[in-house]
Amino acid sequence: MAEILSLHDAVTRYVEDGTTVAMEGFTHLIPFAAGHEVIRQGKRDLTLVRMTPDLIYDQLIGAGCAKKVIFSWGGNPGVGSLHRLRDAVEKGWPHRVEILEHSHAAMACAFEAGAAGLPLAVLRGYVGSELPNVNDQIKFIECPFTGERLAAVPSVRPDVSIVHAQKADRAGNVLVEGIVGVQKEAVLAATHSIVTVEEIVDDLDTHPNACVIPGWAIDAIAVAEQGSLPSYAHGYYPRNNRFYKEWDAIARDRDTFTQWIEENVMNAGETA
Amino acid sequence: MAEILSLHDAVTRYVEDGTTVAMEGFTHLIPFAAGHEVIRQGKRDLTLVRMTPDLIYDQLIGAGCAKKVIFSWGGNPGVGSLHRLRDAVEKGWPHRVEILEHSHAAMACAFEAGAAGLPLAVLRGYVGSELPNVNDQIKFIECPFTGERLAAVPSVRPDVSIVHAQKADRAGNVLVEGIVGVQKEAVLAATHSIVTVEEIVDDLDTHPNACVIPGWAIDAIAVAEQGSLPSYAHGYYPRNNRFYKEWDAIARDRDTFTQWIEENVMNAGETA
Amino acid sequence: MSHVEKNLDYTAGEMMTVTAARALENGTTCFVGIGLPSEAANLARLTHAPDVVLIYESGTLQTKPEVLPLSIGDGELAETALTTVSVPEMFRYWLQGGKINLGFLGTAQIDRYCNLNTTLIGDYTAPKVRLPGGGGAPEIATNAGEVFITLKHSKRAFVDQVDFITTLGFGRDGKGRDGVPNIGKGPTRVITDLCVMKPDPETKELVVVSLHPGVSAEQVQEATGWEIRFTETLESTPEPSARELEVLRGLKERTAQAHAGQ
Amino acid sequence: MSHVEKNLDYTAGEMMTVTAARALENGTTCFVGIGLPSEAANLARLTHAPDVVLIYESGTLQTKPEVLPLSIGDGELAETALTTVSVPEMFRYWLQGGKINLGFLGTAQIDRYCNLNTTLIGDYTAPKVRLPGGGGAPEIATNAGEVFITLKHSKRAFVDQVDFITTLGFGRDGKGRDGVPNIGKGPTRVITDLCVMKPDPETKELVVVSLHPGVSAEQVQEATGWEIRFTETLESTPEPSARELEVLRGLKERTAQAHAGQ
Repeated sequence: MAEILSLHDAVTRYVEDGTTVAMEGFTHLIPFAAGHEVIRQGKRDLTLVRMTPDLIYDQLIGAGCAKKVIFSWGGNPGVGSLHRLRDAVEKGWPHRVEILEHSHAAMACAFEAGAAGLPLAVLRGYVGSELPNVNDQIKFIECPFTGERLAAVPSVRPDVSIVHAQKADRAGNVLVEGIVGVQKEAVLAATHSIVTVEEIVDDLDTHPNACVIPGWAIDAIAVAEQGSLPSYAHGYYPRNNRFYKEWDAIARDRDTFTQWIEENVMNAGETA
Repeated sequence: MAEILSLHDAVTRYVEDGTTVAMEGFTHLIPFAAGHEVIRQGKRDLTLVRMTPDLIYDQLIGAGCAKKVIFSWGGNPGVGSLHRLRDAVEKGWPHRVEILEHSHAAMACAFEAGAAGLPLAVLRGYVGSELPNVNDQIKFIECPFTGERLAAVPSVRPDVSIVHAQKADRAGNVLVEGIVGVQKEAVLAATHSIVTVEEIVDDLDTHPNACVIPGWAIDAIAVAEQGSLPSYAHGYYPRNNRFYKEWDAIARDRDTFTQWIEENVMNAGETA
Repeated sequence: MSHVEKNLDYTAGEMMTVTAARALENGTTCFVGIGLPSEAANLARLTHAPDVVLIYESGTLQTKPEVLPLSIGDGELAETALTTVSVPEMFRYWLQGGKINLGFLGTAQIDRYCNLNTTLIGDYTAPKVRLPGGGGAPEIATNAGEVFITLKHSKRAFVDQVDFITTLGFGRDGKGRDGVPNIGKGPTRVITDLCVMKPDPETKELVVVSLHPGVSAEQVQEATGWEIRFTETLESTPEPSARELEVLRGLKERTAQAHAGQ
Repeated sequence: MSHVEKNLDYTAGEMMTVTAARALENGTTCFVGIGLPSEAANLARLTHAPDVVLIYESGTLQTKPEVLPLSIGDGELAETALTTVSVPEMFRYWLQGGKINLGFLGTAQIDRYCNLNTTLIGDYTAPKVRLPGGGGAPEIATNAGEVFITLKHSKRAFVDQVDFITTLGFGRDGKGRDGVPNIGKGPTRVITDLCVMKPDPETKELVVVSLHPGVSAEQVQEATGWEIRFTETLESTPEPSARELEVLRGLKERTAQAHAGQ
């Protein structure tokens, strides 16, 4: 049953050093406020799972929280590189970060399989790609009915998943609307889950087949207003595309990055 | 691209003798009008796929349309037996019907896999059940990551799927709302698809994550008002539970059944 | 079953439903079979377990029907649900994904080791009676945390060996779950109109743990197709309360009216 | 590239986008990559192909953005879509399920056999430049009916052998799709700011089939990292029309305004 906690307490309770964490949200509803709280609490050696690391993992990696990143597309969407991810992989700053790399299709299926309680996902994938040469977690099986060779990847089963959503009701039932990504899958696949929301309401006021995650499938709900900025929340605020562009210059340099984190995360209080 | 046809023409074009047909709708939105049209057109040797044969397949079987039935629960929900299915299986009337039997979980996964373009579905299923002894299409594979033994079934890929839905717009985009069952999966898994709808509207007037099947993924749309009675259409009319109970007596006897079909299907015109 | 003196007037069927309902703890996520389990689960929700989460395989999550559904997918279930998901999602994410504490099932046949048969009587290729089949049960029984079973007690239903194991209890030898990874506890309670049974912790054979008021051990044995064991600490099942009977009868009356009206 | 005499004034980039857009047939279901493919696909939709179906991997089905998205999941895409599905559904039902006629991709590196590299420059364990990675491309390239690729022509991008095959064109030997069941045709067209290329029907090696107005074969060779072949029936790519340029410029202007405003 979802407990309504402060973001600070939710992160303290569920994110430990060494934890495998998935902070999901496909471009939309990225849980930046929660990511910042993880940075503020100085968590270390995290295995960070996310289809698109985006700025949120660029920040966590640069701040030294990550031991390993599992991902399928690690760029700044429409802008260019994630400089902190690159600096860690290419030059080992602030320390070396291990990577495990998939395609989107495989990772989406791996989240789906995790939610479905399966140990593996099977897909028509990776044909002719050299990713299986560098990722020993990509295997191939033979269909017992047709003999077709199909790719198999382990399902994603994070210790903790963190997602952001529009709203929760007082029983902790959560509505996700718009681009729903793999957020529901991330929550259902994880041992524990934290959902940050724009607001808590009396009634979700929704439609028969809405993407609602029941409160009993969630561990903690925390209110984080504008908690996905510079990403966006459908119905609440738009994506701050300008900031995504500005991030390129901020993150390119270790010092400007460190200063940005200091000013905007470390010294910014729990709402940043 | 969906073509808007009469139900007669849609069935004539896509359902041939010997075709594998899935008429889906999980209790809700069962395409009875289409089933009746198939009976009226005297189709033979059909392989009928459906999780719950329900009255619709009881009628098709009793009317002599079926060669084989693939299903996972063949009763009259809340009432008792499907007498026409039983008479065919137990006594071979009007002729012997072959059956291939799954569990709901396997069949739901098989529809999902069919929609996903895969040859098989993998599930944690059939443990300790004797169904694999009588269905050679249930096999077991070993997970290459964990060694766990998992069930595998072939995906469902019908020649034609027929479903009923609330409404279509003029481009043939279809809204399904309420209990959506495996209807979307049935349409996407099939080579061809027919969707009957209560009405065609200018605008589906729906929400961001509604279950909408695009017109370009459908072959034919046919208007069939009250086309799922005695099943129901959320937002249009309720389930005729009384008729489901009455069916028990009608279907129990070959003569009353034959007479019912004669009066209510054969002589009833295209709208029945 | 002969009626004996009771504090309140109720039927054996009501006794069964109330007992089954009481077994359901508040807050449980329960995957509900249609018929008797659905009746008991909704009675629980309307009495001592307002926060029980009822889930039907039609995709209706956390539903609160005002009247009992006739089918597993009546409109009432979708209209009163928190949300409705596709059937593949229901079986994959919610059941197989390990979100269900309890599966609540009925059956046509049950045997000494709690295996269930809803497939057929006789031989598979030439059945005497063809039953509806497995439906959701085979995977509910293995993927839910545990399973309750409720059905009327009779020699036709309680057989030494089921004709066909549609749904695993503990297998033909009671060891069907041993060493199987990622499997639920299986049946933990069987509630009939005569008594409550539980599997022996060691052998998994069904043992009567409680007799309903006015029911004798002989009656249970007569209605059971094998030599049934009784626990040493055999209890008497508590009677239904006036409140439970009132709520149950109200529910059934609303249901009868609703289904007759269409 | 030096500008030469043309009927209208336009840039090489505009020539590329217009040519890529024209390649898209009305009614096609197109899985759209972000950046240049998205620009071209939306230009097509706003000009000759109003019924082209644009699908982005964020789950937005049949979307009609007024301004170009910066990311693959801008709000604009969901707000103008027919519906939005989950990302697993997008990759499973719509892409892998065979509903996509055409995948429209960009890339960082491309080689003689149309293999794409978006993973890294250098060695995998010690990369010189780490690129974003595969994203949707590996399965778009194999599960879509066919693939168009659009990118700027340069020696850094057009290499004899990619450092890493992220996404299959035709493999290191041109035979990477031979005998593979259930695979799309692969790349059928590469559109750059200099020319249009197609794979040779036999060897699958990229061949220039059309030069953009004012571009010489030498220019193409200079910008290509291997000895590029030209077809015997080399054509001149038709120029953009005034209407196409007007629509494209309007689209880019609206986009710039929208993105600056936040």
